[in-house]
Amino acid sequence: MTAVQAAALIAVAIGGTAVVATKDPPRQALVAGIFGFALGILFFAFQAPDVALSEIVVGSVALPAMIFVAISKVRRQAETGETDD
Amino acid sequence: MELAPLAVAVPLLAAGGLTAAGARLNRDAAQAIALPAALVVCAICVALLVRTADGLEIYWFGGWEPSHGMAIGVSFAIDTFGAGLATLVSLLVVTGLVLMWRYRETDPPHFQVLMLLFCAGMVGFCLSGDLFNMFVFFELMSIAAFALAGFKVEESEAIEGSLNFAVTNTIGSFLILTGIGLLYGRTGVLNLAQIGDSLSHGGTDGLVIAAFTLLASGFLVKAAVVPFHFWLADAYAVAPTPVCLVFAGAMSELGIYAVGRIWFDAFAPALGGHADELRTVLILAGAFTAVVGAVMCFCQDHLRRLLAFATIAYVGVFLIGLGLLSAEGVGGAALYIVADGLGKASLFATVGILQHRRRGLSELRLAGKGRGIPYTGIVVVVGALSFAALPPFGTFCGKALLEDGLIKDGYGWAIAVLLVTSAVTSGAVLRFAARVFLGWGADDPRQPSSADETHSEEEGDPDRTPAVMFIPAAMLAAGSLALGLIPGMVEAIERGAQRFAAGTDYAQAVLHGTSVSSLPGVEPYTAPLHAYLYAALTLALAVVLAIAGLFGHRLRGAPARWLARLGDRLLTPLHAVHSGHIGDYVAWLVLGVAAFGGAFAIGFQ
Amino acid sequence: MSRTLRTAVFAVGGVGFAVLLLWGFGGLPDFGDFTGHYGLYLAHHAVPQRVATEAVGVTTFDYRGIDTLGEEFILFAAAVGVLALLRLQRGEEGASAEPARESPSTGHSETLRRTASALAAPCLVLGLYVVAHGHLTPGGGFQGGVVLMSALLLVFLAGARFRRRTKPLEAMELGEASGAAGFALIGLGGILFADAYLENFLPFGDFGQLVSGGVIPLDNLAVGVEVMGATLVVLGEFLDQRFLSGGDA
Amino acid sequence: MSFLPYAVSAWLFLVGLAGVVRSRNLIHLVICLTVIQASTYVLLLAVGYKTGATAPVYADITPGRSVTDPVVATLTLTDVVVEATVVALLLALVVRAHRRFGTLDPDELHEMRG
Repeated sequence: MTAVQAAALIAVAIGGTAVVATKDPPRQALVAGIFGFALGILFFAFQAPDVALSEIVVGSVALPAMIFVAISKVRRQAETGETDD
Repeated sequence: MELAPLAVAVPLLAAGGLTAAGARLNRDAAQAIALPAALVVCAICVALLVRTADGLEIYWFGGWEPSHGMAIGVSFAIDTFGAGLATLVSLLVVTGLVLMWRYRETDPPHFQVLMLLFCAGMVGFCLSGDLFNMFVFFELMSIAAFALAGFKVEESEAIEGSLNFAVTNTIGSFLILTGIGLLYGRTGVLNLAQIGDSLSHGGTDGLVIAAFTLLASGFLVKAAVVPFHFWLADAYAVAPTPVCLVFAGAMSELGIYAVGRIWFDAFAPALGGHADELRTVLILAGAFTAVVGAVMCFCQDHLRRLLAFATIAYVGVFLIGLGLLSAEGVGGAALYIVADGLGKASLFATVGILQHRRRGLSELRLAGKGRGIPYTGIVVVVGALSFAALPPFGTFCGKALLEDGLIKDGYGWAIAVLLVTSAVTSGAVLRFAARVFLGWGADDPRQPSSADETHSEEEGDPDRTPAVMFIPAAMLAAGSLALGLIPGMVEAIERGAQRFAAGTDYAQAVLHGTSVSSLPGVEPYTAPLHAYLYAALTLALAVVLAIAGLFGHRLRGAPARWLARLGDRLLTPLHAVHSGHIGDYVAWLVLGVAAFGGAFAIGFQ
Repeated sequence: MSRTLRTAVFAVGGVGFAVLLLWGFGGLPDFGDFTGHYGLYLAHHAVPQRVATEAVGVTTFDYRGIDTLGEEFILFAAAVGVLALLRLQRGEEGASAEPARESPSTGHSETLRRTASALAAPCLVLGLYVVAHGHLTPGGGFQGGVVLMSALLLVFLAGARFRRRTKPLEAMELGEASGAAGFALIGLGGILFADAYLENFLPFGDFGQLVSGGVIPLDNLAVGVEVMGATLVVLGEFLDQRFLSGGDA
Repeated sequence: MSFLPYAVSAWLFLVGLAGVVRSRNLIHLVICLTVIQASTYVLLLAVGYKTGATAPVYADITPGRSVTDPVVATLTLTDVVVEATVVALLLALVVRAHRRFGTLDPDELHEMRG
């Protein structure tokens, strides 16, 4: 195992723990983005560039974007007091 | 003709086409495309069933035939069971789409598109012979199912039910994927037959056991075996009727089928020596599931939850059948699955009719309100008798065969579980039929369940039962009856079971293109006398339970009070466990995986 | 169950589950010592058999094409599912909640709009490049599709306005559907012009060229269009079509 | 040392599960699911890695060289797509749940259900 791989693995383990430990969703989305990026680096180190690219576009672009828009939608609902009942 | 790939390509293409046409389609046009597509799938599955009567049909995608005994591409490896289950699935999807004709206007093509994708996922799952490919189709069916379960977005339970469904089942898929990772690390291959071949050269170590535990647990989450079952009642209680029909009739059973498939094709060559231990674990798990499901079923007031718990109970029965790992057990379970699937689907359809006509789902609140719709009541009673496995229902033949298998392998005690499960579920349905359609026991002082204010699902006049609702319900019930009357049915199923359980033969056919060897012939089957005796006993017990459920509250005196208190004490924790809290469900799921893992570890080492 | 009890149940199960996982993982070959024949076979035969330089792409779209077809339809199902689940909200909000929101483009500063429009074009080119070279270099329809989605999102961010009649969301749905169906149709071409579903039926071309690898570039294109459409549909749906409906929200 | 990738994979699975079980917010719960899914990526790719090998891209290497397994890469690619779709669908359900119940806390959600 190379040093890069070991470092990336440890970063991923810490990152995953941090994602779970972050309770506040907007901040968590940000941490999840960083976690996705760390995974991408790890996959480059594992010689899987296809997956690394995918993980970076999904994990650190599409996923946080989706979470942010969902959070903002929930906020808007809460502000305007829109509920179905 | 290349039929096998079309069984998935047709619904996928139809789904794509429907979405592309999009908002330009109204409901009728969307139905006019979706229904023929589903019918084509159904016809293809029937053709495959006929073609696989005496052997296997292997289809390699992309024309990648194996090279020197190594699978390069992905194959469909179709046997009688795979094709038969696919036929059941597509038949129920067709029925669901027919019911959809009366469904309230939603933005049209989406429901049909999801239904077609759901169908493609399930059919592909039944036919596939490659572990990862099975996972892909499993995910396709799951994703479509999550969306379909939440389709009635205007109802509050629908959201929570499908959320619980989605989270637990997603964790189930992660378990499967981890199992695949383990197997790939060991064998380096993904084709089921090849995995079996490769595993047989190694020993039984932690990796094999962990992989089997993870895969089996993942599939049993979908099958809803206790303690993975919590999501099922939540999801089935809220899904629209046409969807529920398919869920209850076929989706849960696919999980049981998958466990059998991976055992016989991939694991039996390596773990076959430990079949006895596996048998014990599966039969115990099945018996536990059956009892919990049956008891919970009897306690429900919400009609859909009642049927949902009946579904869980029967999953337990089927797991007992599969657990026998013999031609009788597996064959009996298979016949039982098909007959019971039709019967249950019919019952869900009748509940849909009640919802349409009387705007309610609570048995107590509906008491006596079904007097004006006697024909629906008759269908419900037929469904109850199918639960009771009375001759000549298909369920009777399946159960008789299963009982033979149990006696032969020394699990005679499990017959009592089968009997009680049938009697309790049948009693629950008889009770609901008598209360709703005859008005018996209408003076029950208990509080009706809260989840009763329901929007009508269907458009149209609530004073009339639309033909597109009643005819499918009646036909499904009739199908469950007819299945037991087809001559040669039991023998054909037994042959199919022998083929399903003959893993090495399968591997040779898949990897080397040899034609399968012919199996020993099956003697003509006649149900033994005791099977009739058990059936009579079941019916009697069911009637007693139904009467007790209807009029039990009128009993006075110390023994009655004592019984009521005992019942409460036993049932309160059971109810409390079914909390509806997603965190609880996941905690139980993890505990269940650990328990299965522990049991297999002790058994297989 | 109370929170404590739940945690306790999970703790017991979790310990057992951890032991199971580690026991299983202990049987895996040491990291770096994997000797799977199947992957090796595919890695060595992809180039001669399919005249493409990227073995992962060939595996994804040719050897195990049916998996990828299923995967595309999973994405498709999710997009349709999100549309279906959020559909009522669309109708309700159109009537009730409109005044509560400001118009989408007025909220953005001029700088943001400039940056977005400056980034959009390179992003678009990059996306197209990644899609087109899926059979030659890492990347392909999926990765490129997400980049293309970002490019279009930037175009909307930049404040592009549409004529009242244009409905970008519908166009996106059409895009995702035709992308997914396109892949399935290419597969059908295998039955019509070759022997099996998803079998290659085009000439392979020259090694390393943009047009090589048989149907794989076409598959990549279909997937790219599908992914772009599906992700935009999902994001647009969450945003109440704020960006996608452009000027006339 | 050679067990590290597998240990990380197991760790991610467990941490994610713990997050799901103890979550007080449905959006948080959904993101925890992505951590579990990351565990499967790490496992699959670690399984297919070979020491000293390069990615199976023949544009810049000579055909004879040792390469990593293309199959695990394909499997993980599918897996990544599945992740994105599951998250999208779950978030849609969460948004609906919030609209219906006005809360994202699973505890309050199930109290409302009674």
